[in-house]
Amino acid sequence: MNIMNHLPALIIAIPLLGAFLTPLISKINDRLRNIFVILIAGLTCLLVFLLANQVFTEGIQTYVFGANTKETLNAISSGTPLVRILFEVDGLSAFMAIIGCLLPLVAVIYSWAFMKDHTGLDKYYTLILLMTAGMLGMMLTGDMFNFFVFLEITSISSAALIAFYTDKGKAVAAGFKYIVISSIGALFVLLAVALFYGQYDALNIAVIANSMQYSFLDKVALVLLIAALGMKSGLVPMHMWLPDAYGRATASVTLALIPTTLASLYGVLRVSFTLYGNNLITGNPLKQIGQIEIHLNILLAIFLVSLALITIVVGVLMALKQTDLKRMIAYAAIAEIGYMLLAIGAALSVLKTEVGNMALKGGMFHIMNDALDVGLLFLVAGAIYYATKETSLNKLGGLARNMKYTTVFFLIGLLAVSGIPPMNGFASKLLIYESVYQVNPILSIVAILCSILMLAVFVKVFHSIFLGPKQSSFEKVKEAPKSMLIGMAIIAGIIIFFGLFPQVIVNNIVTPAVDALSNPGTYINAILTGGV
Amino acid sequence: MSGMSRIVKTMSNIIFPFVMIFGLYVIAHGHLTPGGGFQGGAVVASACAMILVAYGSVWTMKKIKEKQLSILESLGAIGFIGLAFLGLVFADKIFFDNFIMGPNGIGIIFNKSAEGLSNINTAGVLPLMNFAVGLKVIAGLFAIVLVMAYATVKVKEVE
Amino acid sequence: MIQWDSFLKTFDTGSGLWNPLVWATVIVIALLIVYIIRSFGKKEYKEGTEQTKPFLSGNPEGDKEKMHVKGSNLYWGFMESMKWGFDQLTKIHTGNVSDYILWFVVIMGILFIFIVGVF
Amino acid sequence: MIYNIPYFAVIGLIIIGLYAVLFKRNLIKMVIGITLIESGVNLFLITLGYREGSTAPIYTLSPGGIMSMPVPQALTLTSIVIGVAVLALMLSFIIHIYRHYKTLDVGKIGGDEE
Repeated sequence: MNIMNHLPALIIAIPLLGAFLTPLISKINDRLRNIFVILIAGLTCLLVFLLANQVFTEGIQTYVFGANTKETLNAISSGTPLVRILFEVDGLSAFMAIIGCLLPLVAVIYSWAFMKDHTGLDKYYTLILLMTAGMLGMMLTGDMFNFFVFLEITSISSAALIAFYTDKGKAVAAGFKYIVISSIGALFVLLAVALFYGQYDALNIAVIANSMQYSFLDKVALVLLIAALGMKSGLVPMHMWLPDAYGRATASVTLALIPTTLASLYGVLRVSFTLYGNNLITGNPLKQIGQIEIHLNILLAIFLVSLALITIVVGVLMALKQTDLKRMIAYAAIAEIGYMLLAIGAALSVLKTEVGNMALKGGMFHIMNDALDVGLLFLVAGAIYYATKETSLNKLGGLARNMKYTTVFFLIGLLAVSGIPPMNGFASKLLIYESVYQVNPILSIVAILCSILMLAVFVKVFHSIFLGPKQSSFEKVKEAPKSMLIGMAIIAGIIIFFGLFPQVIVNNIVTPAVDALSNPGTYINAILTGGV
Repeated sequence: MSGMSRIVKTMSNIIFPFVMIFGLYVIAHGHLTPGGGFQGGAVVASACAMILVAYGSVWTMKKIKEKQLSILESLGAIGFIGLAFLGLVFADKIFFDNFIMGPNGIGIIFNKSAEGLSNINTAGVLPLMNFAVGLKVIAGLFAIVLVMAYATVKVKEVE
Repeated sequence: MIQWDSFLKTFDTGSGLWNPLVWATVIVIALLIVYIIRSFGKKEYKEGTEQTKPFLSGNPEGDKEKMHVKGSNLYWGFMESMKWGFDQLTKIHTGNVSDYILWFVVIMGILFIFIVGVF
Repeated sequence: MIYNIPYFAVIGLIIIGLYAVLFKRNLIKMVIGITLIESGVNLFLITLGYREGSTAPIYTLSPGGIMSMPVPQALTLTSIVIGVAVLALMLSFIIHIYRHYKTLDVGKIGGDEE
């Protein structure tokens, strides 16, 4: 058995096996369980890195469950309607999977000290590993129905994790809201999948994309998919679940929730760029007004860019208003999602040009940077909560005197999230501003203004929490424990590394993802002619 | 929830084994007839739920703990994933492979190829996976019902 | 694999370029200059004397805790002048799940008219 | 026309479900609404699974002819299993919510203010 041939399956299987073994190991010893969970998460990370390396050097990887991959691909290319669970990993999936494995690893390291005093930790770790498996599955799968299943696995486990503090009514209410919106969203995704199956007798993304007719039912399916996945990725005005969920979950859970939101964003990208990729610009124009031909990509671009602008503005303004630290960071996270969609929407309107590629690079790079920056800020918020049992900005103050390392980490996160050089946030935002400016200057101006507001938001937080005279109520506050500091240090290190060497990251990790987005043909051909 | 009247208890005592056997039948014949691990498991779990309703959750909680059920549930899941992993080791070396059947299969007792089509042992790894899923569903569903019934008792006591 | 010399390359943004390493060096040099200027400061500064106390036009200094500007006091003027907008925004965020789903249905309706109806 | 009746039922179920989620204030009724949407989608999947003149692929000794492919049934089953998990989770949340807030009114739980 050569392990390199089975990477896509093992990435899902190992966290799943770990998740079900955790309750049993928990019976033996708590310490052993913590080590075991960290090992499982680390192993998953290692496998994802190996797979990503394979994808970036050798191209698209496919894996069929329970049957010979080559025979199955031959059967598909000869037109046999085959229904098998099929994983297809291209540059985009590998890029997202790197985010999706890294943050849960940090989350479990961070949880060691952070969750030490809680009961029911066996279930907590089981759910975190299940969530990891679910979101990695969403990112790697090549099958629409399978995508729905993993979406539901992720939603259920994350809803249970959000409501982990069952002694607090707010947390349970946030969990309930999250499960309601995710189950309704997922049901509409399932409806779209059923529409595809009824028309094309296929569930495979590549096969559906190849035979896409853009009929009436396909339009309905597009509407359902974009709306449902857009809601799950936190687009304004469907974002309101996000501050509830992010703000009321524990910090380690919030860190692991960020990639699940991004996995839904991945769904939006996969649907609009690959599933409908053949209709974006090459297909027949939908309507002709005078000389101008209107294609699907213009429609999607208008929709995404207008929602992205609203998202940025509302996110930043609401963040400015909040008095609760975690809710504030959650609104900032919404604004960051707006930046990604702004770049991606602008790229859709000028697809396959130099500017479009640059905008896509900026958007994709920003996905990774946002996950890291916002994640670091949430971890710092968790550390502050751990030390003071307080998240309200009106009560905190003068903590820099007691929590030196935490202050430094917060400063790094602050600079990164508001796009100050030389942090990673600046690199991706620079790409976004420059490319979006060439599409439409107004978009870029709004983006820059909101970025300044974002800096103002976090300067306010920094001032009110860390600066100022020593408060008598926080006299005995101690620095966060080691495992939490290690968790924060890992992310801060990656942020600084990305900030200092952005070109390396863009060339080696982001560019394959952008290539995968702008050439849907390679994804389709890997399945349809893959066996030959 | 306290127990119900003697009539209900007696009737559920009589019906319980039949429902149980029907559920186990559905699990065991999952690869031959409509049904399978989940459906059979749901039938068995509903038999357990019937006992729960008849005797009350406090009594049932004394007989079987939710922790034991969750261990059973993990065992079922591990069995399922473990069978999938065994596919990597034997025969064609593919994850989720039916490693008992087929030309390269290791052919133990479950591989008696189709003499009389409706024998249980004709589908290799499928019945085994059905057993694992069945175990998980029985334990999982019963645990859900049990814990919920028990939780509502507590709510009433608080008031 | 990644080449080592690619780490030193300048970040290319299509129509411009940016080198974070140069920036980092500039920041470090600027910090050094600040430190040097700071070391020129007056040496006769003593802690715990009248010199360290803030001068508030002769008024007595208040309690330290009450002097700290808390989170919601910052940008008070901005928030007050933009009150109409913030009020509208706050009104939308009801915290009610039904409203969340209502927005979802509304957006789905707009998209439906946009994609299926018009084009 | 007669073949279209299941599709009307699907649309009706989804709309009734959405109505319950949007306009009912009781949490339990909202959960019922979600279950109704789910049944609608499941019914749609099942309806897709039958092609005219085919037999169900469950007989050991089939009469021959066309057999309909059992994929939609498998999909529906998976969706039902997921639905059970979601339903159980939502109901247990409701139990907890009732313990804390002593109400099932959706407008009175988890507002924006701390």
